Amino acid sequence: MTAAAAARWSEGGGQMIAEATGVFSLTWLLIALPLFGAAVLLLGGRRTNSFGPVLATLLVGLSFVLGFVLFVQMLGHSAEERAFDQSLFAWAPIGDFSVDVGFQLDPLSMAFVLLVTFVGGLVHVYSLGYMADDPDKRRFFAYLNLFVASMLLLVLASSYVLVYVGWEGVGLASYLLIGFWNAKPEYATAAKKAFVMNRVGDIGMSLAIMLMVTTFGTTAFSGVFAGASEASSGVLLALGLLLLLAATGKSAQMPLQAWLGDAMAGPTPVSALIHAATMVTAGVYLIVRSNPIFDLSDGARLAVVLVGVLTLLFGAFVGTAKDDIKKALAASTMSQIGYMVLAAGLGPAGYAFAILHLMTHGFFKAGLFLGAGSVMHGMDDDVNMRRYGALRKAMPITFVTFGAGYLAIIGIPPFAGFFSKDKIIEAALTDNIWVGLAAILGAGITAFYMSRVMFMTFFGEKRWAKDAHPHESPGSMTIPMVLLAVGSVVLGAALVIGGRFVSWLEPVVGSAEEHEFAIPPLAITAIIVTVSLVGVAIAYAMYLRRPIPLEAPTGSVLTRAAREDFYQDAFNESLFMLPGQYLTRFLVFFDNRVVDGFVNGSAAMVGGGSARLRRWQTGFVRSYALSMLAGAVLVVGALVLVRL
Amino acid sequence: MNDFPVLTTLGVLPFAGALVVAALPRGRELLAKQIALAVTLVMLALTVAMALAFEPNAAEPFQFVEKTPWIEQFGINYAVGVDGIALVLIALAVSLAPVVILAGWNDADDNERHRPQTYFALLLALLGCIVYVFAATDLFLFYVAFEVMLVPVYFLIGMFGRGQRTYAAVKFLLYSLFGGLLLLAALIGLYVVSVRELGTGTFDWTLLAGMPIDPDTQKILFAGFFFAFAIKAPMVPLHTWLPDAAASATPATSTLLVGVLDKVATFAMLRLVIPIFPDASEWAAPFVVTLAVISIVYGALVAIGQTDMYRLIAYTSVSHFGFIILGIFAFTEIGGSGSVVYMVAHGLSTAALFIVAGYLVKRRGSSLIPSFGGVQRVAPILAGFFLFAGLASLAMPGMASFVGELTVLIGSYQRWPVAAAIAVIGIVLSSLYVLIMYQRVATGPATENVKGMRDVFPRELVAFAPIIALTIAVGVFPKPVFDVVNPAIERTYSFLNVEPVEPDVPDVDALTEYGVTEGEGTE
Amino acid sequence: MNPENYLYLATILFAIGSVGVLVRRNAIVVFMCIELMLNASNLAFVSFARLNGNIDGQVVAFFVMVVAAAEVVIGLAIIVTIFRTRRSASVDDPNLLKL
Amino acid sequence: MMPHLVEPFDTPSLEYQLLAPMLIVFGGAIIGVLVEAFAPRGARRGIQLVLSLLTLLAAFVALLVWTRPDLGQIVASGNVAIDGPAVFFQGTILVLSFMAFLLFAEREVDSAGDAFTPSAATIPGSESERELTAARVSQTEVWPLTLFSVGGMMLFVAADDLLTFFVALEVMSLPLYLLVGLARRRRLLSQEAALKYFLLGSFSSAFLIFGSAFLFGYSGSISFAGIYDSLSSGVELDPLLLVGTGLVSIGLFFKVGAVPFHSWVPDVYQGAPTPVTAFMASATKVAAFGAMLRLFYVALGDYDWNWRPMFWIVTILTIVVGSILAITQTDIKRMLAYSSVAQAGFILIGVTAASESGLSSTMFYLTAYGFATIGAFALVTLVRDGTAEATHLSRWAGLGRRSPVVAGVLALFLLSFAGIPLTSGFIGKFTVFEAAIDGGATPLAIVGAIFSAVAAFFYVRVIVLMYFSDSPEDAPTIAVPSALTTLSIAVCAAATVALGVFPGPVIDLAEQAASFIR
Amino acid sequence: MIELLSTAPPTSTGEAVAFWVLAPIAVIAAVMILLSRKAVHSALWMATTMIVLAVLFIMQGGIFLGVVQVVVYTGAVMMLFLFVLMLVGVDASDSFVETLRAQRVAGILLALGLGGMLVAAISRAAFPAAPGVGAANDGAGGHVEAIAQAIFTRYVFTFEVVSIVLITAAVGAMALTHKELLTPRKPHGQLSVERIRGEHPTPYPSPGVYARHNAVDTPALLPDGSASEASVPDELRRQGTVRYTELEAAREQESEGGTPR
Repeated sequence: MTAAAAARWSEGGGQMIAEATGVFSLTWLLIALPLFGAAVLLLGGRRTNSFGPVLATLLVGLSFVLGFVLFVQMLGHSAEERAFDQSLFAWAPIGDFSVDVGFQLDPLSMAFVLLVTFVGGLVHVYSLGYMADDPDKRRFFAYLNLFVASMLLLVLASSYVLVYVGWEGVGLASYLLIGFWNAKPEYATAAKKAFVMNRVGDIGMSLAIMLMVTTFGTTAFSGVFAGASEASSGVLLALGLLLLLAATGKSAQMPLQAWLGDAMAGPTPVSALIHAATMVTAGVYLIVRSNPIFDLSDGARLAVVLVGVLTLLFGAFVGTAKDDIKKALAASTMSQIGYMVLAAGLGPAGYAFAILHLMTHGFFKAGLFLGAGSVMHGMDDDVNMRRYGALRKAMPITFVTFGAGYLAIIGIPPFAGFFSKDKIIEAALTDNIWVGLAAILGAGITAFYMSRVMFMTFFGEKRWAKDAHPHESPGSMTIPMVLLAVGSVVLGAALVIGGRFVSWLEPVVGSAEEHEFAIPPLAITAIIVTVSLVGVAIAYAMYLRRPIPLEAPTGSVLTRAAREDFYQDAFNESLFMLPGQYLTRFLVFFDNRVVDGFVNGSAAMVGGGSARLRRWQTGFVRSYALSMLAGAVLVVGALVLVRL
Repeated sequence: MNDFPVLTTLGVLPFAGALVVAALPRGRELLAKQIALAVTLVMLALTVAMALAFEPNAAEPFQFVEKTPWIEQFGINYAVGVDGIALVLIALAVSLAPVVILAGWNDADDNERHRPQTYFALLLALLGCIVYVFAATDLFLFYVAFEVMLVPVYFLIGMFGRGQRTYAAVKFLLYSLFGGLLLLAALIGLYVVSVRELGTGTFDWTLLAGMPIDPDTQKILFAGFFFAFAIKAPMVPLHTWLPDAAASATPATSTLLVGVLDKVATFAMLRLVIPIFPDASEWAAPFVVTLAVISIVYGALVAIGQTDMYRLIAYTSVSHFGFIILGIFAFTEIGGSGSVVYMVAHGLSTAALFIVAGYLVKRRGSSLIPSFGGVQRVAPILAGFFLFAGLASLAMPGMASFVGELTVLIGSYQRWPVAAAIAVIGIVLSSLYVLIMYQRVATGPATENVKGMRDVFPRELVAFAPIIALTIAVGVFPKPVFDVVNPAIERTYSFLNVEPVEPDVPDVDALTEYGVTEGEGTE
Repeated sequence: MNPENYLYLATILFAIGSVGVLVRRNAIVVFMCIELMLNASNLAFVSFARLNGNIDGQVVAFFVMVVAAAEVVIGLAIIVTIFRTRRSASVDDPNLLKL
Repeated sequence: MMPHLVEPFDTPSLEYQLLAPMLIVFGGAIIGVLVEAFAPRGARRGIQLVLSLLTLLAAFVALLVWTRPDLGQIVASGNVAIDGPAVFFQGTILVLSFMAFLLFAEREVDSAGDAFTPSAATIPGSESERELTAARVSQTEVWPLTLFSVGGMMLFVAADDLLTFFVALEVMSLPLYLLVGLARRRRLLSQEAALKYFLLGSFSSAFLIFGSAFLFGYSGSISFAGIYDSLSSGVELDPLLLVGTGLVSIGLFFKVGAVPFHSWVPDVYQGAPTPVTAFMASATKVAAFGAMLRLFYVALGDYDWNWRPMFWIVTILTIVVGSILAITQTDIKRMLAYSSVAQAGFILIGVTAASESGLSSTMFYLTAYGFATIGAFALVTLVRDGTAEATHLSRWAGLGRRSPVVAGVLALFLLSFAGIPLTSGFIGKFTVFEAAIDGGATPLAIVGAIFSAVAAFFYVRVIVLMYFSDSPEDAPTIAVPSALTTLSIAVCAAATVALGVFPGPVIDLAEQAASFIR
Repeated sequence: MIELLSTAPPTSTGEAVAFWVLAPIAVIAAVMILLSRKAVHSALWMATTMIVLAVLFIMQGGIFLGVVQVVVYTGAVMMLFLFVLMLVGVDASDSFVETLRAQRVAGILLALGLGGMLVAAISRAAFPAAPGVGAANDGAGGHVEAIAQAIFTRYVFTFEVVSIVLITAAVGAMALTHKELLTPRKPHGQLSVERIRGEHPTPYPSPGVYARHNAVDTPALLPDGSASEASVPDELRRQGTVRYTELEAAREQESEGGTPR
């Protein structure tokens, strides 16, 4: 299989990818529109307060429309001719090396363009309502536009350097949006944490780029992939691991998962768009995009699988213990991305399913978050599910849309999540039975904690705070939720039945030869659904049948650990932060006292020497004569000694 | 254009301006400022014209050359000319000059001892020295400018600084003189070698570059040159003058000092050290690269621990200079060109940081980070500028520093993979020092400290806008800079004997052999 | 006897003179010791003149005497001036200029 | 008279044109003495001033007209060599002396008159001193005495045998011993300085003449050429040559103020009347170095491998000790004195190079240094506390604001001492380092470079005080000098800048002149 | 040195005897200069040394020099020394307590070191022969003639210059010691007339009354503690040798003011 994948590229990248012409030459506009919006809103200042948010929304909408037009155009081409390359200008030409600002529009990026612009547009619309009363609304929309632009740049880039640009851009937007309400110090801290952990991941990206240039002399996809098969296995393994490191940072995979929970500090639309639907999936995109490299390195793929499995279980366990609705959803995001990463690690057998799950997840998780936002909107920004309950009456639309998302995520047929997750677990089982079993276990836990969220929020008794008056959200918020809910319901079926999506992506990621597994697919599906239902049942028993205390019970050791994210922060703190702080403090001391102290010390020494020497100048003429006589002995001695 | 002595005009104009400004009587402060600004704007126009007339791919190394005998007994000429690197750095200096003058418009007004006239005269004089340092193609002229430059900076810090200004000024001067005098010794040594090698002694770069020097002499002379530039750059452990100087100087001074003047060192490494001492440069490269990496990590770590904004910025510069030197001593075209772009980027980002910090300090009267908090609440545009400056410093894509940092890292990885891999840690540390400072200063609820703080004035806005524009322009479209710099870098490295770096898998069609060490890049 | 002995004598006198400059406090005695050193030099000149068979040494000695006489005049004048101000001829007393 | 006596007695012929500069100076001085004897008291000062300046001018003109730096000639039966270095140094001495004489004549800065005591014979603080002061009497003997000293210096740099060498040294020194003790203010210090200078000076001359005896013993000749000729004659007498060289050099090291023969420098420079200090620090140093160069380059020319190690030691000691000691000084005159010690070390670097470029670089350095020194000391006379000079450094605080011109010009001189480019000091350092490295004395250049930075510290400290510190409450007054001092300072400042920016002509001259004849 | 002795040219026995008698005298006299408490004694020992040296000059053919040594040095210079000694107090004797630490030990050691090196150098030098100055004298027709010829031909310029030294000495001594009078000295008659016509016809108070000393140069103290100008002779006042207590205080102040601290 590896040879096949490599062959596609090594036969000459240029042949497959056509110069972008016609309507495809407008690819750059996809990015430019929201970027323009961000620039106008940021530079325009208060003058744009009135129309800014709407303009931003419109621009993203335009971007979506353009994306859709391109998509339709692309459908008009045969499967092999759906990749277009647009080179705008040479960015950093140095000798033989050059980085061009160029875009590559192919089925994979097309899928992302549609997801990003569509969900992004919906979130913009939603935010019009959600942020209506915020004085800094304009800035918020500017950041959102900036994010959309960066995300589009990330997925449309035709070289790793440009991917890196988008990669950092979304990181910046994420930082700005998480810290949007940074008047709260912990929100500011959360934003910083997210950025810094992402930067740790970026080490991988940087090093990968450096290694690519050294190895291939370029970072353009075409060049790198074409040369991949000629590179040594060591380089490929290294590249794979480095890209994985980058992906773990951006996609909150282990070991760089800790920022995502805190990132919920941002306004909920942000959580929906960035920390659920799009940005956090960039890592998956990166791995899938780099498939020619991963195809050639079993070791790298194994690492990817391991990260995916660990994270999906980790996120799932954490999700069971969270009372904060957004944090529970965040844990779930982490877990779901774990699935995608797992799938991506399976190689050609899983790439398409990873992206498929990414798409469906984008819809249902965004829907869930927007629903959560709607709930919070109605509950005066309270996020503690223990003070919710029985909201289905108060917020019917929210309930229904949230419910659709819920069913999709736990994989109930025929909701979207069922199709995508089912495929991943199947592929995993085919690859390795234990990986598959872990994935099934994850599905069960997912069902449990998502049911818990559902039950605690919409069912049971009212546990509201005294002055809470839950109400349904305005149309600008509910309409996007409805649209997303529709997607959660139908997208899976629409994409999977007939293998449409898989074949759509095939030119990019290749395809795996069918692999027969001992158990027929239908049985597997049955098992998965059963396990999920068991999870729902347990949740039902625990959270619907029993009253939910307002204060969280102490719980078992495991619960407490999960509630604390398995002490990830304590771990990071004791392993990195504290030693880092000590090191910093020590170095500051070292710098002041030792390095600078040496300098000042030498100066003081000269001064001291001066003071000491000065005492020889006693003022007594006889002492001076003595020193002259000593000098005479010295001078004559020196002359005589030379001749000895 | 070719006959017009544009470089001399550029160099002399600020000195003339300085004399005029200094001669203005008390009470004509505003006129002094206006003249200073006008002079810098004229210089900017000249520089733009020069840049437009510059031929990047010309055969001769220098353009706009002027040469007149000066001290013939020692073969010293008044010789100026620019290559791509010098052009870019002069452009940087000249672009920043009006910005800092505008940004520091009132910095000298409340000084009880000295007149603003003196301040602006010194700034202009400094600018003149900077132009000469970059334009000199005669090593003696270079040295003269290199040393004379100390005088205005010394007075700028000592007369118009704050806090421990005297200590800082003296420390700066002595540190620099110490290096400078050793440089002088080495320069004379070089001259003596030139007498022996060429028959007549000379300080002419075109004759000295590539001159055969026996390896041992080369090493000694290299040491003299490098030591001076390592102090100036500044490299750990010779950096401690910088935080003190930056903490005491006015933002305008710091900007010119750190943003432009210290580039002289890295510029000289490219212009002088490598072409004249190629063998010694290769010999010392591992050592230099090690020091550079130490500077990167050490500077960043110490920056994280600072409580004074100015000191913090100074330490970030230590870290950034590490990158620049790493790029230079990578001996790859990518690293070299990258380092020049990095110099420009660092000039811009440091200027941004110092200027915004100056705005903040001016309002608050303190440069201590803990004495701020929640600035974003009361002065959102100012906070935005601050964040922008911080992002420019941490090499956010789309900004100039990203171009420099990425290319430096790529270029140095080609030759020194381990060093480059360690240097990458710098990108995490840079995000830490920038964001921690931003968090403490700008975020959180508005504290008592910043209540009533005014947002930026129009003048401050106008001063800062060009930096934003340039930072983004170079970040988005650095090609013009590369086009100008590349030939010069190529020429610089052509003096070396290092093997050119070729991609392991260069061309799909011409693949014959490749080999990459197992596990490379996993550090 | 060896004519070099005159040189040894000159050296010894010179050394004694130099010790005198260092250990005596009376300015006049110190000055005398310097004269002794000059005399020792003269002896050396005369002895070398003899050893070299060259009259120049004696001529130099003659000039040295003349110069020394002038020097004595000036030196004593200075000492007298100091004495009038300080009422002391000790070279240790004037030590306001130091460090 | 026995008849046979007359016959071999050839009338010696003197080359009057070449000796004219010296003869004019000596003649002017003798006329000055006669003026002292016969002119009425009131007229003396005016006559002496005009006479002295005219004498120097005439001597300089004679030097320009009758001598050429590129043609050397041994004159006066071999006693004197008028060659390039001699002419160069004589010219330098004349110019520097002229500048110093302008300071001698200054009567505006001190309300009581010039820098000299009205009568050295009166006792400090006595009634008669007060009377004489009130009568504005002045000790006009300083003029002829100084002219004698100038003549001695001119002869010193041209002396071509050991005898003339010694005599010239004494002609130069004896008036100086006297001049040092003639200060108007703080006469106790002045007299003490005179005593110290005199005792130590004669002590050092004793060494010099004893060493000369050994050199004579070695070669059988007292002429430098004779000594040089005998250098190759064999090793039997080499020990004499060695100790002779050593002892003679002690006298010279003393005069230039090299460590460890420097202890008199700070005391004497501080105690002497400041114009005399300026004169000594510049012209005397030029003369002493000129003589040193001639002795070591002419008489001991091919012998440098023997004396150079000793010079290395002394040079390094001088630079190090001078620079370090200056750091903790609190009196500006003492500080400048130690600075002159350190500068002597830098000049010694050039001497140690033992080459033609060493010679020319030393010549240039001395010229540059001489001007800056006179200028610096001239400025010291302007800052006054009531009547006396305010020499304590703390009194100089904040001067930059109160008197920007004085502070600025002093800063220029200090920067020149520190060796900042575009000042003469830089070119001077440049040339001596060049000579040293070219002559294989690279370590000396490196030591010189490092300690230049140390030395810069104390120069900079004065600038710090003047510009960065606040004035004391009872700030000293800054006297407005007459045209004489102003001219002197202006010329020195102009020379410092000109030699820094366009040193070419002077370097050219020095290089042309840089060849001794034997 | 021993083996060199054999090669060195011998001198006459008479000279050897004279040398071995005179040299110790010279050395002892020189040492005694150092060891005499009284400066006058030192001066006498100095004269002794000089006379011995004069003899040694003559023994080596320097007859003219020997005579000059006796006349100029022993005669004139030493007299000058003695004269000044008388002026500053002939009875004054030095204390032999060394106040400077290690001065004596260090001084003697260094002098020994220098002397040792010089002696070693002389002993290592191999003199070919000692022709004596006879030949040179003969060339000029006699000893004094030879010297005269040297001085007035070869060294005539230097000889002329030496005169400058002498003039300097004369002018210098005058400058330091001679005090010009601004007004002519008044005759005694005029003084007494002035006295009687002045405000103070009665005798002036005696010097030293109530003061710390009763010497003639110490003014009497008036009831308010200030010094009475009138109690000391005019001449002393003019010379400035009056011991004013205030004056001394003023002097101290001045000297402190000039001390760098």
